[in-house]
Amino acid sequence: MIIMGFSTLQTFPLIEGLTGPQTLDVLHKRITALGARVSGQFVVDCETYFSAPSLLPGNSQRVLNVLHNTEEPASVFAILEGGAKQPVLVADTLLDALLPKMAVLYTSNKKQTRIESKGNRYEMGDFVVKLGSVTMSGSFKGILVEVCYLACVVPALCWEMVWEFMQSFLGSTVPSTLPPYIQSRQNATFSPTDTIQMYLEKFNEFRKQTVAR
Amino acid sequence: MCAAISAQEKLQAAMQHKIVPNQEYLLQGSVLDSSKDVLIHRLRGLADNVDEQVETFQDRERVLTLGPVSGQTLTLYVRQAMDVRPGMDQSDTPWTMRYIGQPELGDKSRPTVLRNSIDVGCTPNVLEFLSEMGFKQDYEFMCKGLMFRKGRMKILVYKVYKNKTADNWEPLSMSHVVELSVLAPQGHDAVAEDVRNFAEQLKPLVQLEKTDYRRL
Amino acid sequence: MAEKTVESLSKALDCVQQLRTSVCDVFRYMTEGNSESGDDDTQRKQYVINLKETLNTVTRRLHDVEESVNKLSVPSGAFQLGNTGFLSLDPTLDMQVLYGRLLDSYKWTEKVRDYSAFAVPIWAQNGVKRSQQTALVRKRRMAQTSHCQPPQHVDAILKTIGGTFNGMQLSISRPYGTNSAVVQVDLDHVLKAVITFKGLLIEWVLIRGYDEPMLTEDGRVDLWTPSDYHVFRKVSENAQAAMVHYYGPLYPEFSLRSYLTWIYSYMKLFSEPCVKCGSRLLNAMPPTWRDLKTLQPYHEDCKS
Amino acid sequence: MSMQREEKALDAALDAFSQRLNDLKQSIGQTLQKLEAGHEHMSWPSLLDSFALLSGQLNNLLRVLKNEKTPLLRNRVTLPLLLSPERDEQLVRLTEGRVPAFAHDLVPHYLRTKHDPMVEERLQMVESKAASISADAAQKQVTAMNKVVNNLLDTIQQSREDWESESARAQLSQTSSVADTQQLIAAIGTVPQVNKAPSSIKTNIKANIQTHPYK
Repeated sequence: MIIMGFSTLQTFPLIEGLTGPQTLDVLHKRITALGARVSGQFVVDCETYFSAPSLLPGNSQRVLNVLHNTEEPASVFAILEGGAKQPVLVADTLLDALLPKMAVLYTSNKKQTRIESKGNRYEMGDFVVKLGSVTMSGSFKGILVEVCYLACVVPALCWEMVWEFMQSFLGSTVPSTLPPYIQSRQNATFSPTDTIQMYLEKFNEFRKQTVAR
Repeated sequence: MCAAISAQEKLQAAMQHKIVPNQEYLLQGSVLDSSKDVLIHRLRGLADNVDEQVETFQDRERVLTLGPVSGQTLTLYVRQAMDVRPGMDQSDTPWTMRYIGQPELGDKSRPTVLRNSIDVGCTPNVLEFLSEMGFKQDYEFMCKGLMFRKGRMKILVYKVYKNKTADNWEPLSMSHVVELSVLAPQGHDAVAEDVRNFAEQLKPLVQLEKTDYRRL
Repeated sequence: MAEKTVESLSKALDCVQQLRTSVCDVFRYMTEGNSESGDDDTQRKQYVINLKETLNTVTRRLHDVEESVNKLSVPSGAFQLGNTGFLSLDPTLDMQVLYGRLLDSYKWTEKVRDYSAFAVPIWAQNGVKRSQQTALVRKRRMAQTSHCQPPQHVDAILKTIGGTFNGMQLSISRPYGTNSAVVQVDLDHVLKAVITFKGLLIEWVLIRGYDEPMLTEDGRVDLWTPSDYHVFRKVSENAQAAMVHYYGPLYPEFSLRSYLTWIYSYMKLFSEPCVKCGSRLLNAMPPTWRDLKTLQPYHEDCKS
Repeated sequence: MSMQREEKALDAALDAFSQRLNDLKQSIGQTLQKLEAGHEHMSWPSLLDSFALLSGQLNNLLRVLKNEKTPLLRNRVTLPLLLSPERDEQLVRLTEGRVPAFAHDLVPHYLRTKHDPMVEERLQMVESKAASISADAAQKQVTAMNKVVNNLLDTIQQSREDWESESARAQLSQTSSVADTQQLIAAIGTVPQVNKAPSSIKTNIKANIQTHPYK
């Protein structure tokens, strides 16, 4: 598997009195002023499938999340929630062709559960920044900022530096500790599945938000 | 500025334009172990990989089923390559899960069986993942044999092994399976004719036919 | 021989000069004519006698010239540079120029040779005395072996030195013969380095990221492909500069130990702040320079 | 009137004829090109195809020639009216650059109705030789020839029968077994699932009824 640096992900609250696109624009100006340049677009999307009620013993339910990341164009990530473990399967893109075959066993309501983060991708030195606007079933939900440091694969080794970088354009919104997901594995080698798991975590948070702007 | 297109949308577009090779044209048969070498010899002459060493393979295949719900089940064939190629770690060997659709026999005029086939390469934790999803293993077997190519056609000659205990594999029957198949996008029926013609050349050594599964 | 020729040549030239003056005298005498007025016979006679006298001088001088020319040895044929002379006979037009140029360059090199021959004794007299020269003469002779050491010896030294750094692994291979060891250095999860040795002398060094491949596709150690990451390309540059700094053929073990200690100081590349500006990042880069004496981290722009 | 009709028929016949000839010419051109340009990658079957095409077109041509409606061309005379050594651009164009001028040295070749004198001479020789044999002797030779050919045919047929019975016997020695095939294919499990195929509408309703954890 290709290792691609260390990524961290955080939400960015809307700036008082500004809309989502306006807030993104402010961020865009800040980061380009620092010297970053736009290097294209990115999308991370997530489709969710639910196991049929009688499929598993004891009427327990599994939630199958299927995620794509433009950073890993040849892979599809499947994360299963609801069980004791939360396994991640990385497969090639034909997995998307397989999913309709289990339509009765794992069902999805595409219009209501599809969520994605989409926006500009910036590069500056060995840093990659992705400013994503999160939409669920077409409506704007918030802003997700992914910051990736390509040259280091162990979070514990470079977190302080990445934090310094994030502060330079995200200001005080940057939490001073590592994201909870990374904290438990900060000395392990980071991989793209870790990035995708953090996205799923954030997506789930957005889904739980009762008030959608 | 071009918008980033998600991978899923790309695949959907590809499916709509019928360029994803997910249709398998298939003929099956068997050859007695005693005549296997004759067949191999003939295939070496007919197939494309004349100059190179014939490719060998050894796969362990597990058959997993999910369901039934409302009478519907899903069967997946999880394949693990057991032959470690030089320079490769066992953990690097590819795993695939395969979906095989309802085979269509068609009438006499159709030269081969046609079935939907989706091969998905994936990480080695696929068994654990599927079992978390609710899949149950039905049975498993081992295939060991040779692979030939002829244009887009794939010819497999392999022995099937079954196990009673964990690592005690025993050969099944005194024959090798012979499989002739082409994976093609939807609507490429012309390749079926190629498959039939090739099968004709192997007669009378092997009778490659459309298997009628209902009669098995 | 040559001196003699030059002597007789200059003599001959002198004679020619004298001949010319005497001829000039004759003409001058004739243009002046008989200035005395009147047609005194004795005067006229005197004039003719004087003219005869000058003409005689001319004849004498001419005789001298002929004599000295005869003394000169006949030059031995045309001036030629061995077989290259045939170049001038080449019928193709653009080749003919070549011979002329060849002669020019021949002359040039000859001159250079002469000048250097002159220069050598002059410089030998007033040698610039470089400070170490006299002191090091003996030691240098001893040290000449540091680039050529038995592989077992090199391995042993690398192993003992390498063992003293916690978290840094060295692995030695010799894909290019026994005298040049290629050492792969793994510095924790921070970086990897390839160091090429000749004996115990470091010849080349390249730094790459922890997740970057160290082998080429055919399985050899990749000595040349630079890192994809900006930060490691910079560190590579600095490591090459430090390689020159720590170069010490007299005490190879000492210089090797110093160099590895310097590389080891990159252990906290991503976490230590720059001692000058106090921050970790400058232009999206961590402090990529380590002071050669104190080993303290500096940003590229803060180090001066 | 009949003259006119005849004229018309002739025109039609010539048209048909030249069209066939053109086809043939083109195919020959293509075959030559194939041989010159692509002989490295050319397969034997494709060469055979080209030859089959040529022979088909040749047959077409002969059919037109022998057609009842075609007036007898041999009754016609072609006669060069004007010979000129000058280059004739129109002629060059018509002949695709093959004939630059309708000149004395070329015309006899192009309008020749007889064989080459050398060929004619040889034909003459063979014919005279044939004529020198008496009818009886010829008959004898024919019978002898027939006898030999028949013998040969018998021998070939005999050996063919032998060979076929042999290969039939080879077929008897089994190389594959239907029972094994069935057992093996059943074992590798491409047996389709029992599928009662519930209508998709029904399942969709089910999906909607289901309580959604995120709503």
